Amino acid sequence: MEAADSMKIAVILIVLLPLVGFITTLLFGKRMGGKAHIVPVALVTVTAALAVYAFGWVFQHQEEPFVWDAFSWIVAGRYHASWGFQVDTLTGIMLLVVGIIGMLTHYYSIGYMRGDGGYYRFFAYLNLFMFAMYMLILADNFLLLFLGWEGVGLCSYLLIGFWFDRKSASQAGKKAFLVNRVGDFGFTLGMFLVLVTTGTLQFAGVFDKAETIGAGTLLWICLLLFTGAVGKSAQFPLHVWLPDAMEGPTPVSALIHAATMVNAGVYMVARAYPLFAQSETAMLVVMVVGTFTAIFAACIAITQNDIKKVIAYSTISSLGFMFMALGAGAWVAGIFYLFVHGFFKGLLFLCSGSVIHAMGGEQDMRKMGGLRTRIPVTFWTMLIAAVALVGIFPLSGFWAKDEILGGAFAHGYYVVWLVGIVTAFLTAVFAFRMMFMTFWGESRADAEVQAHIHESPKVMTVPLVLLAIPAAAVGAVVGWPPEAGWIHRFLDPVFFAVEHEEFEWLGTGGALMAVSLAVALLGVYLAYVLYLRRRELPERLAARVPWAYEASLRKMYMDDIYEVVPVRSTIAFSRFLWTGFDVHVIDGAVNGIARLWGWFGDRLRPLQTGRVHNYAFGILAGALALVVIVGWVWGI
Amino acid sequence: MSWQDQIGFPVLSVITFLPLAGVVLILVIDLLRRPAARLGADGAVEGAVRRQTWWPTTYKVISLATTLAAFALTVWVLFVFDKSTSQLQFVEDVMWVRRFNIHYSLGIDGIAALMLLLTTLLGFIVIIGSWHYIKDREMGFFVSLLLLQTGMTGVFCATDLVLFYVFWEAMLVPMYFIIGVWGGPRKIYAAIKFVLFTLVGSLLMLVAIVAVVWYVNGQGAGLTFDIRALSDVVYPYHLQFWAFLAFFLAFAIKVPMFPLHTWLPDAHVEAPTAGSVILAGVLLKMGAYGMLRFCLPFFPDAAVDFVPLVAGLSVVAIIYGAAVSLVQKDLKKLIAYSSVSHMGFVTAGIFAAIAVADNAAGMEGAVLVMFNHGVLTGALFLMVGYLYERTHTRQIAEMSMLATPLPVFAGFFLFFTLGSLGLPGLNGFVGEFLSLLGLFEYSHALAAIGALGIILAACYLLWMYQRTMFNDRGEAGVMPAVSLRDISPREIVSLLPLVVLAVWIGVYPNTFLDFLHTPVQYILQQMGPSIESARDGAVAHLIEATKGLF
Amino acid sequence: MPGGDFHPFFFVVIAAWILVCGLGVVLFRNIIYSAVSMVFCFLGVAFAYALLNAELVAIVQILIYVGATSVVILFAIMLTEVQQSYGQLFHRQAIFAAPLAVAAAVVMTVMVVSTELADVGDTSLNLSVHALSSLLFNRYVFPFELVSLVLLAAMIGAIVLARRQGEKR
Amino acid sequence: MSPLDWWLLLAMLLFCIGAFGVLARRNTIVVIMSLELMLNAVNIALVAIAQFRAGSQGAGVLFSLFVITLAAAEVTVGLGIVIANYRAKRTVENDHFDEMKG
Repeated sequence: MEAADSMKIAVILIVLLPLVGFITTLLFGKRMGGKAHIVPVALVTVTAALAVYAFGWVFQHQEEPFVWDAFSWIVAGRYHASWGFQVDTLTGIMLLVVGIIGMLTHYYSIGYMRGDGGYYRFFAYLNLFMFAMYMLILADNFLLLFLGWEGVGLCSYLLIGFWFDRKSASQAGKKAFLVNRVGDFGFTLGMFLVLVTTGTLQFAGVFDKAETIGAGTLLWICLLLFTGAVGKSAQFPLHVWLPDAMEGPTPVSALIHAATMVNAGVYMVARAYPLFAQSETAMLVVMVVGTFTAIFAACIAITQNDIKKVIAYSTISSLGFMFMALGAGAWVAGIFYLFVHGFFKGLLFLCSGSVIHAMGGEQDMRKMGGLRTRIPVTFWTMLIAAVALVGIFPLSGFWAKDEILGGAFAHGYYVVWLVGIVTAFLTAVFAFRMMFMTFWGESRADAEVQAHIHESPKVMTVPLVLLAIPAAAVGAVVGWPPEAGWIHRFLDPVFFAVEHEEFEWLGTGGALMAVSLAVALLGVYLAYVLYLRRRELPERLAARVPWAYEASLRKMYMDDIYEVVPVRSTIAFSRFLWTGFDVHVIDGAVNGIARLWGWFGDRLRPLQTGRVHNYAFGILAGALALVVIVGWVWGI
Repeated sequence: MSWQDQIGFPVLSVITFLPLAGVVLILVIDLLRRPAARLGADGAVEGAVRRQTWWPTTYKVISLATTLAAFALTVWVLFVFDKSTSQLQFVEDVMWVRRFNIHYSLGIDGIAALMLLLTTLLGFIVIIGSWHYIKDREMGFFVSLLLLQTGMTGVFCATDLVLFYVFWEAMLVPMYFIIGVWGGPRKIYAAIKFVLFTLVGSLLMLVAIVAVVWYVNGQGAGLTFDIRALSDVVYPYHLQFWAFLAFFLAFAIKVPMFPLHTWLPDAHVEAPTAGSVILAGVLLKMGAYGMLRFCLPFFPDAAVDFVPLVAGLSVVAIIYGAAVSLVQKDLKKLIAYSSVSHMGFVTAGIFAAIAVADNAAGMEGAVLVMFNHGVLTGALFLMVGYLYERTHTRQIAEMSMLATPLPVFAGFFLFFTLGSLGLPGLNGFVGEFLSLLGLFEYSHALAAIGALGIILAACYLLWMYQRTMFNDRGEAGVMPAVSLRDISPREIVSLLPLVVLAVWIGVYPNTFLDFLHTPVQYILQQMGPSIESARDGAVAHLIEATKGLF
Repeated sequence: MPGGDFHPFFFVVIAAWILVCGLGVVLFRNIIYSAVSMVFCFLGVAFAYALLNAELVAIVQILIYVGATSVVILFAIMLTEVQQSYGQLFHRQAIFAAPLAVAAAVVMTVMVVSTELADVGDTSLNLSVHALSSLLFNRYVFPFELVSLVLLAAMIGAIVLARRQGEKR
Repeated sequence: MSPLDWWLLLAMLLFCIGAFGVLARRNTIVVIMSLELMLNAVNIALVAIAQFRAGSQGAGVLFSLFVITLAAAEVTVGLGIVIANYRAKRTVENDHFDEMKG
């Protein structure tokens, strides 16, 4: 167990170092001014190294995960939860994603956030986020996972609302937290049900008893847990917070809202694989929600003009893809997609941040264009990311997306496959719409901005390049050959019962692959036609079906529905409870009783004439009456 | 276990009466300093007395010293405390009124120990917090605070019914003055409302006390007011029903449970900061403490029958308090209603624990919520008070973007807000999780509704935070008040212990839960036979039982 | 005979005297007449005490009531300068007060008559002044001191009350 | 009818006369005088019972002494009030004093 001892130290440090960074930066960062990033960035770098080390450890010990009950957390009644850590292959993959992207984002932020008033605050929050995210993936029980889960939610809140002097930012932060809370409501109840049913929250303990849980209970558990995932991973109908979350600084969008936190829902469902795998209904729900979200978000993304909003909806769509995979039973494909998605989507966001940086804060793509030559590094890295997202051979996205679609097809969900193909097509269209509008054509920015356009500093571009490498290559490295790649073997201990179909190059598998590739290329071509060749076409198209265009532009009216149904009605109801019920009924009753006595006293007031002889009369008459009554009662 | 074996001096009495000793010291010095002033000055005594600038500092230091000493002793007591037994500890017992066998007897179990810690902790914190808050008749304010602390400490330590009742009532007086003299514009209304509500309850309780003691005496056991002895008696159902109702009403008003809560917002809004902190931090806990101490072990059968009603009302309180908080315009009122919501978790946890066998988690969680609520809401009230000292308003609509001039303040405020909305890792979560878990064991549906309260808690707290600290009006409508000064070291000192506790309980609550295991088991043991007989269709049974009484 | 001999003749005379003078107090329009009538009533009561063999009380009655209290009342009458009552002598309440007084008399008569007290009495203790004073200064010394305190308080109170407003410093 | 009963009847009648005076007269000084009559009536009863009944240990007699003393105190305070009131209102008729009307 010597190796395990070193793992203990590694795990402890992985969790604690970012926390130390958070506290020190919060306490002393202000005094360090422009150097506030030194401590947090250094600590996160060390942490990333440790995360890679931990991954290496898992790589060597694939069959026996590292489980360590550090110390007990809550002991009450017959229940028990502890600060316990677990590192298995699934965690290992997450560690890689979180560690590497987290570190690169930190470096990138040094350039991106330079000169901001809250420079130290930003790095403090980022470190707190790293702490919570590591906690989430290292936890060995649901409760500790929930701690990380809420912790990343908190950091998301803080970082979205980082520029709290803007109303939209503070509003968006709050919205993110509250929508997530709705999901957490389900998660909490799910945990209760798990706890009451199995008596423990530890993953191993719960999964050991998974087969003894009744079907109905199991379905409830899965659905409730999935509610949490829906909130955190921005699935329909709880996706509304993610587009608004783009109010936060762009590194935040890249790290939290693309590469790591939003994947937590996927991770959790995958983690609870032994539960979900036993409930077909739950799996179906997961798949349907994921599939619907994928195409739903893609339909919205296609008309958005804010560069970050496009990527945000693309992220929702991608997350839908992952859930589609999990629900269809293609577990490994889902995690595979999560893995590569983290890299290319994070890269995409960072690049968009670089674009925004170059444009002096402008986010509207209608005012961009022709940036290809002005900011070449950004352009090339972003192009890699976009191609990877669209899924064109041989970049990362291709392998993962294809496995998902192939999985859905192989499990007999042909409709899902079809929807997936359409979504892939739409993805290609909106991704390259974004690329063409931003980088090609002539610049539509005004002269002042034009003069100001410049490539970002090294501290930003180097992370872009570093991230572009895995975004391009990692898919082929771990996913080759299809359905039998390294990642499949690696995740086998986690998804122990999943069967892998044989992949036939000259059979169904190859055909599906060809179709998806063709569709992607078609989408790119369509984008080329619409947004580069014949620019007037989109407008005419929009005019032809105004309702569809309008619906897409207004995000399918989801925000409007939420504004009316839950928000306004809750506030109106609460107001009724307060001014109507609390003040009038309850306090009315209290004051009414008081007033009744007051009225009664008022009627008695004339008896108090203020004249002493009247009182004397009362005394004597009363005394006499008492004597008579007493005499009468005692029978004298 | 007696104090002789454990610590060597009657520590509970010392803790209880240390603040009183401080009061005596202050009054004596106050008497002595007047002639001194007369000698020093030529004629104008009043002016000379007022010119004694050392005096305010002196009585504040005395107050702080006595309360700090009480706190230190409490910590010592907690170290010596034997967590493995449910016996009362540090017991003191002196005959008080021989004729009626009333004793002056003090003693604590684990639950009382935690409440004692909370009381003494908030006791010295409010003294630091009110250092510059009161402008008028300041000495009286500190004297009242000290008297109040003696009363509260006594309530948690007393093990004789009469002594308990005396402390329970004695505590009302200083609180009445704190609200009525140093309160806001409607202070008289609020103070009277507070006292009347509480009196209604405590008179019912007095009647029940007499009934219980009378019954035990009639059984030939002789007069006794000893709480443990009385709780071992098995009372006939008829007596249980009515006495439970009387005790329960007294405590439910204090908690306060929906729909008996309307005194709370008024009292909180009008009370000065220290009053609000104590009110929310300690006084509300007495209600729940009383339920644990009396309602359950004395009247187990009636208590079990009332579970559906109480659990239902608790859940209503959780949702109702949260919903009403959502639309409050006054910061203090918002936090006051949130107290109603949070205390709903307490009553729900307590009564869910006795509805199902082996459900100690709910009760332990409830006690932990009591403690946490004291820490967090106390801190929130303290901070609203600090804010008021700067902005001179508590109207949410009159604030915005305060995080710009007050960054450190905003940080602390956020910390406690997050604790209050139940962020895992801070203390609020642990308690609410456990008590909701207890409720879940009793009824899935009720727990689900109760969990909605957690969503609402996030809504009202974050909305409140956004409206006060952040920008919620668009770019034009905001004028950050640049001239405000950020939180001062004194204020940070008053908040730090609460921060430490919040993190401590959030990360390692076992330190505190360990105190609760045996006392909760003891209560549940006494409830044991009744829990066994707790049946389905409890509502129907309650109706049956009620019919049978008439 | 317990309590000394009961002389019906003396009793009737004294009783009539007391009652007539008492009525005089209540009924005279002129307040001076009332006061004088009261003094005579007190004197009659003193004789009644003498008849009951309670010499000490009789003496005290004459000293305090006839001597002191009457003088105080006369002073008060002088100070208020209203010797004559003008207008209504009685309140309207009198029409209820008279029946009430009569009813009280009837009830008490029933009580006195129906209670058999005399049978129990056996001896005349005939307490001497010496015996009474030793009782007063031993067993009843606490009430005695209390009464002295009350008197003191009453004296101060009367002075404070009667002082003119302008006499303050 | 024993001798004690006669004494008690005398006391009772005097008491009722005094009571009527207290209740019916408007002049406050007369009211105070009537009060004295009532006290005297009580004293007569006390002394009579003390003299006719054993075992009272002279308590009745002493009690009447206390009553007399207290009556003196009462008269002084009462008249003090009357005079103070007279200064304020120039009257001693008690239906003019109704400041405490509810």
